[in-house]
Amino acid sequence: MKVKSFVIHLSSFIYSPMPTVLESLNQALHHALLTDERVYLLGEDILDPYGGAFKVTRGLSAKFPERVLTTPISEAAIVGVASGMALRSLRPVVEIMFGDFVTLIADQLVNHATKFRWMYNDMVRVPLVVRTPMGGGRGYGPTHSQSLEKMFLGVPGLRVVAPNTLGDPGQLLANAIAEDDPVLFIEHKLLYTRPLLQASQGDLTDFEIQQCGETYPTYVLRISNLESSNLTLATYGYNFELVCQAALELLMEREIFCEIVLFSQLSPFDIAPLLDSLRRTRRLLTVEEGGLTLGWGAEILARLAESGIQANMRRVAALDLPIANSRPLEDAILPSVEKIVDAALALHGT
Amino acid sequence: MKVKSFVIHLSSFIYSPMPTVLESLNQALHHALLTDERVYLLGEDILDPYGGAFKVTRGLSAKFPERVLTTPISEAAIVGVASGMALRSLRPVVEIMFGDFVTLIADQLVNHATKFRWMYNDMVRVPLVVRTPMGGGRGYGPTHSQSLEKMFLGVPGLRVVAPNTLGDPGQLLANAIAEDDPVLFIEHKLLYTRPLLQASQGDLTDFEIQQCGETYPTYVLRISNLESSNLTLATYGYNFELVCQAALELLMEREIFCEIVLFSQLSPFDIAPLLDSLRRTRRLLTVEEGGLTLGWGAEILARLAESGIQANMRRVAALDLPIANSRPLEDAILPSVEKIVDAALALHGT
Amino acid sequence: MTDNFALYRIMLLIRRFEERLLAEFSTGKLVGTTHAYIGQEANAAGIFSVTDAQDVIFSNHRCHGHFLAYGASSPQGSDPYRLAAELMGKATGLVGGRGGSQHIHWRNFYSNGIQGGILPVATGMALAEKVKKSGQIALAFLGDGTLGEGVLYESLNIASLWNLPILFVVENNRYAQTTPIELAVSGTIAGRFTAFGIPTLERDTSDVLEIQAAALEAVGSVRRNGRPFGLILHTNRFSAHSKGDDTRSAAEIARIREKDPLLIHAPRLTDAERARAESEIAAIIEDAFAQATADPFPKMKDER
Amino acid sequence: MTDNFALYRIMLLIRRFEERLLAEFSTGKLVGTTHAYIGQEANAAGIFSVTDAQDVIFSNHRCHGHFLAYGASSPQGSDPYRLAAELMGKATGLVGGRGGSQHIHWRNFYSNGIQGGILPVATGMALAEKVKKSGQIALAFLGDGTLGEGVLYESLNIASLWNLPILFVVENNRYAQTTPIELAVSGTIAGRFTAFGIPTLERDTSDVLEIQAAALEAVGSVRRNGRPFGLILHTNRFSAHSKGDDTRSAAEIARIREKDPLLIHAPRLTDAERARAESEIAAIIEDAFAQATADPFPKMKDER
Ligand SMILES: Cc1ncc(C[n+]2csc(CCOP(=O)(O)OP(=O)(O)O)c2C)c(N)n1
Ligand SMILES: Cc1ncc(C[n+]2csc(CCOP(=O)(O)OP(=O)(O)O)c2C)c(N)n1
Ligand SMILES: [Mg+2]
Ligand SMILES: [Mg+2]
Repeated sequence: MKVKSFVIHLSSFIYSPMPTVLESLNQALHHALLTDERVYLLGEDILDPYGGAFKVTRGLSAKFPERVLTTPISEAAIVGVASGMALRSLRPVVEIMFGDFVTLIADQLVNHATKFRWMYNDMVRVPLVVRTPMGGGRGYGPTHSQSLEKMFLGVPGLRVVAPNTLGDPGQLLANAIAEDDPVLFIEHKLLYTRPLLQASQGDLTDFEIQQCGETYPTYVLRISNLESSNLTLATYGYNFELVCQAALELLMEREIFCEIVLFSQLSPFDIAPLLDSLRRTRRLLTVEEGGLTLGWGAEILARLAESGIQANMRRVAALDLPIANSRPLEDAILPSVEKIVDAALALHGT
Repeated sequence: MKVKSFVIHLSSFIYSPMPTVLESLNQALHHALLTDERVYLLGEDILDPYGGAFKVTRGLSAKFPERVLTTPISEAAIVGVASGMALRSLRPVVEIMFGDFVTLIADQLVNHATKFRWMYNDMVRVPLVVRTPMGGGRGYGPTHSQSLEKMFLGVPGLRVVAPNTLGDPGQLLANAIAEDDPVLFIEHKLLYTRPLLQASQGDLTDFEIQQCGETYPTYVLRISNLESSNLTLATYGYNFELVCQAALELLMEREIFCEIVLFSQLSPFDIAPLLDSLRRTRRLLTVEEGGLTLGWGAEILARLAESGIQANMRRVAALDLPIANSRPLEDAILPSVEKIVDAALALHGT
Repeated sequence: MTDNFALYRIMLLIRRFEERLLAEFSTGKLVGTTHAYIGQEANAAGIFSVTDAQDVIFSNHRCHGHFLAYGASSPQGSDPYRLAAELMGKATGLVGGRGGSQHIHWRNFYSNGIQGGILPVATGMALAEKVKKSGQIALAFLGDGTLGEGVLYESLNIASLWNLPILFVVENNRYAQTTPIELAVSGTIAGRFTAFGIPTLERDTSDVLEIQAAALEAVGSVRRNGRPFGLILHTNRFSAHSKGDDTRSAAEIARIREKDPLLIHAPRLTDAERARAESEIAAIIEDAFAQATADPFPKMKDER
Repeated sequence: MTDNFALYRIMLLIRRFEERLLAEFSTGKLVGTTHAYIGQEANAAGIFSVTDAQDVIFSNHRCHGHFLAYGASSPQGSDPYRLAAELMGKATGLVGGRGGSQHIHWRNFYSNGIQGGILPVATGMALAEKVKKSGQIALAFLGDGTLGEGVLYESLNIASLWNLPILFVVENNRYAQTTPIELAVSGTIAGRFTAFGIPTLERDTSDVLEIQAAALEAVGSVRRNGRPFGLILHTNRFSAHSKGDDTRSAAEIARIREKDPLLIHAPRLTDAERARAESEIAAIIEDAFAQATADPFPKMKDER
C-alpha cells in the first residue's frame, strides 16, 4: 500500500476558502458526464433548477439533458434500471433521495446488481454507483435521519465508500464511477455544507497525516510534535468532524493524545492501517452514526479481536432506536463530541 | 436469569423417535390458530394440500380456512398487510417462502413494522411474526440459499429468533407469536427434517446442559465428566449440528474439550452466558452460515472485546460470496465440520 | 357534518395552521421539514365530513390537513395544539416529539414518511376491520408521485382479491416535489385502479361540496360493498413542496391560486359567519402555538 | 426462421431436454431445483423465431425453454450441452456451475431466480440499447404469478415514460407454483399494461404459428415505435411447478395436455420430418448429457 504524508491544521474546519463537499461532488459529476459519455445520472427530482433534494446534481441536467434522467418515485426500479444499463456497458450513477430508502433497493442491490458478476462466472461487470445521503442532525425524524449503510457492509460484490472533508470527495466519487463493480456511496447530509480541509502547518494542534492507499484512502492522523499517542479514534464520513473536536478536547483538557484513523472505504474491510495505529496506542474507540449493534465498528472490533492484538476497545454509535424528531431526543440517540470524550475517558480509565 | 440443567447424549442426532423440527413448528401453528383467534397466517402457496414450499403450514388451511391466507407473490405487501393487521390487534404470522427474499421486506420491517411502536411513543404494539427458511446445502443456487438474517440483527424494535434441535422449536414459535412486538423467525432449511434432540444419559460424550432464560433460551453445553474445557463454540440454528460434530471430533481425536453455547435469540444480543463460558475456556469460535463480514459473530466478538475479557476469538462463517449452485463450490463457500475443526485447531495453536 | 360553516371552519383551521407553521419555520423557530396542505383543504374537509369517527386512517407526509380534519366532527376533535407541540418536538406532542411532522398517531389516525409503504399497512388495517366485523373502513392517502411506488399495486391487488374495505384517496396536485406528473405518471391514474378491478371516482374541483358528495359516494361504496375503491381528486398545492423548494412559475401559481377552496366556499357563508370563523380559528391557533411553545421538551426514557 | 420443421425441432428439443432433466432428477442424479417448460414450448419457439440474434433477453426461473429457443436461428445456437453442464454444476456449464438452473447467462441472454426483480433490469437494458442506437430491443419474461410483484409496475411506468424498446412477455399458465390465478391476479392482465399506456396483444393458443404471428406483431411494434409492449400468452404447464409439487387434478392435467404444442404443430410436418427431428434431437440430448456428465466440477478460484 502506498503511504503519503502531509500536515493539516485542525482549525481549518472553520473559515475555509476551500470548496464544500457539495461543490466537490457536484464538480465530479460534471466532470464525469463531460468526459465519459457512458455516464448517466438517475434519481428523483434531480433536474434543474431544483438539482436534487440536496443539490448535488445541480446544473447537470441543463448541460446534459439526455443523460440526466429524473425518475418517478420508484427506488427499486431505478436501481434495477441502472443495473441493467450497467450490464450493457453504460455507467449509471443513481441518487436515492434519502438513505433511509435503501431498504427499498435492498433486493436490487443484494440479489441482482452485486450478484450478477460472480453468479455469471465473471463474464459480466456492473459499473453502477448508488449515491445517497445518510444521517441525522437536521430534525427530519425517524424515516429521514437514519444511517443504514451498515445493512450493506459485507454484501458480496459491493464496495461501500463514504467521503469526508479530509480526502477529496469528488475524486472519491470519480473513482467509484470508474469502478467496474457496484459501489454504494454514502454521503452524510451534514457534510454537504462543509468546506474541504486544507493542508496547512504550524502549531501544537497540527496533525501529521499518512494516507494509505490511493483510490479509497485511509488516513492516519497523528499530532505531529508528540512522541507517543495513547488512543486511536477510528471513524468515517461526517463523524470525522466530531472525532477531531473530541481529539482536541482530549488533548487540551485531559492530555490524552489521540491518533485518528479515517476510512474512506467501509466495505470490504481493510484494517491494516488501524492495526498499525493500535500497536502504538493499545486503545481504540470506533465512532459511527449508525446504530451500535452490527454497525461498522462491530466488524472492526471483531477483526481486531481475531488479530490477537491486545487492546482496549469500545464503540461509540447511535442507540439502537429510531431517530427521534425532537432535538433533545435526537441528541440523546446520536453520537456527539461529548459522548466520544466520555467514552475515551472511560476507556482510558480501564 | 433462570438456569435449568439437564443432560443430552449427542448421538441422539440419529435414529430419534422424536418429532422433527417441521412437525414441531407445524404443531405450534396448529395450536396457535386453535387457541387464539387473533392469529392469522399469510404467505405464498401456504394452502393445503400443498401446505407451503417447506410444508410448515400443512393442514392448517383445511382446519382454519378463514385465517390461513394464501397471497400473491408480493413479499413487501404481505408484510405490510400483516403489520397493519398487527397494529389493529390481530396476530399475523407471515411466511416468506425463501429467506433470500427478505431483501424485499426490508422497508416494511425497518421503516414500518419495527418503527411504529417507538415512533408512536409506545402507544401501539405490532405483534407480527415473519417466518422464513434460510440457508444452503440443497443446491438451490445463488438466490435461494442465502442466510441473510444478519441484515436484520440490531434493527431497533426487532427480535430475531432461530430454532434449533435442542430447544423446542414449536415453543419458540409460540413464544414469538405471543410477543407484542415484531419477531423475525429464522428457520434453516436443513433443520426441517431433523428430529428434536432427546435428553438422555450415560456415556463419555454426554453433555450437561444449562438452559439460560425461558422464552428464547441460550443453552450452554459442557461435557459432563470433564473438569475443564478449553474452547467455546458459539452458534445458532442448524449449525449447532455441525458444531456438535466438530466438538465430538475435537474431543475424540484431539482431546480438545469444548463447551457449546447455543443461542435461540440472535438479536437483541445477550452474551452473558457466553461470557461465562469464555471465562472458563478463554477461547471462542463463533459458527454461523451467513457471510463472515458483519455476520452475527461480528457483534459477539465486538461485545466480548468491549467486555475486556482476555480470550482468543475467531469466526467461522460463509465466504463473502454468493452461494454457488454447484456442490463443490457451495461446500467451499459454506461452513462445515471440517472448517470448524480446522479453525479450532488453529485457534488452539495460538 | 354537512354544515357549510363547519366545512369552512375546518378548511380555515388547516389554512391558518399551515400558514403559522410556515411562518415559524421561516423565522427559524422550527427546524426539520414540513409539507403544507394549503390549497388542498377541501379534500380533507370533504372526506372527513363523511367518514365515521372509528374509521381507520393512514396518511402520508402531507398529513397535517388530514389530521386536523380527522375527528373534526367528534366532540374532542383532533387537537391543533397537540399537533403544534409535536412539530415543535415537545413532550406534549401527539407522539411525544418522537415523530415530528410526518410521523403522527392519534386514535385511529396514523401517518408515516415513506412514500407508498403505508398502503399495504392500511390494507392490512382494512382486513382487520373486516374480520372484526367492526363495520369500519380504512382510508389511505397518496399523492400522484406515489403512484410510482410498486407496493401500491401489490396493495391494490390484495385489497381487490380479498374484498377489503379500503378507500384509496389519490390527491393529484400534479407534482411530486418538483417533478411534474407528465414526467412521472404514464397512462392514467384511474387505469391504475381498474387494472385491479377497483372502481374509481374522479373529480377535478376545489369545491368542498363537490368533494363531499364524491367522498360520500366513495366511502358509501366501500362500506356497502366491502370492496376497495379509488377516489381520485385533482387538486392544487399552493405552497412549496416542503419549505422553499418551489420551482413552478409565478404565473402557474397565480393560476392555481384561483381555485382556492376557501374562496370558492366562502360565498355560502354570511360575512358574520366568516368573521366568526376567522376569529375563532385565530384564537385556536394562537393558543395552540403559545401553549406548545411553553411546553417542555421530552426526556429519554429508559429503553427496553 | 419461419420454417415449420425448425419450429418443431426447437419445441422438440425443449421437450426432450426437460423430460431428460426430470428423469435425471427423479433418479437422484441431479439435485437442487428445476422448472420444466413442458407444455409452453410454442411460446419460446414462436417468439425467438422472430427476434434478432442481438436482442437482449431477461428470463426468469423457467428459463430452459427460453434459452434453448434463444439463438436457435444463429449458426452457433444455444448449446443444450452447456445448459446440461450448468444444471449438473459442472465447470463447463454456462456460468461454470455457479448459477445452476435459474441463474444463467450466455451472450445476450440472462436469467435470475427472483420473481419480478429482473423486470427493471431488463428495462434498463432496453434503455442502454436505445441510447446506443443499436436497433436492438429487450425482452423480459414473466409468469402470471409475477404480476404480484410491485416492481413490475414501477418498470412498466418507466418503460412507458421513457419510451423504451422492451417487450414484456407474460406467460400465463394460470398457476403460480400451486396458486391458481383466481387467488393471485385481480382485474385483468391486459389492464395492468394499459394502465401505463402500454399496448398489448393477447393470445390463448398453443399453436406455434399463431404465437409466431403475434410475436412478430409485438416485436415489430417495439422495434418500430421504440415503445414497450405487452405480449400476453395464455398457456399450459404440463409438468409440476418444479419437481413433485403438482396439486392439480388428473382431469385438469389431462385437459390441458390436449393443447400440446407439439401435437398441434406435428401435422404440418411429414412423418419423415418428424422422425428426423426425433432422432436428431435424441442424439443431441444424449450427447449433451453424456458430455456434461463426464465433465469436471469447478474449483474455487482465488477471489478478489
Ligand atoms: C420512498 C420515498 N421516496 C421518496 C421520498 C421523498 N419524497 C417525499 S414527498 C415526495 C413527493 C411526493 O409526491 P406526491 O406523492 O405527489 O405527494 P405530494 O407531495 O404532491 O402531496 C418525495 C419524493 C419519500 N418520502 N419516500
Ligand atoms: C421474489 C420471489 N418470490 C417467490 C419466489 C418463489 N417462486 C418461484 S417460481 C414462483 C411462482 C411463479 O409463478 P409464475 O410467475 O406464474 O411463473 P410460472 O412458475 O407459472 O412459470 C414462486 C412463488 C421467487 N422465486 N421469488
Ligand atoms: Mg403530488
Ligand atoms: Mg404461472
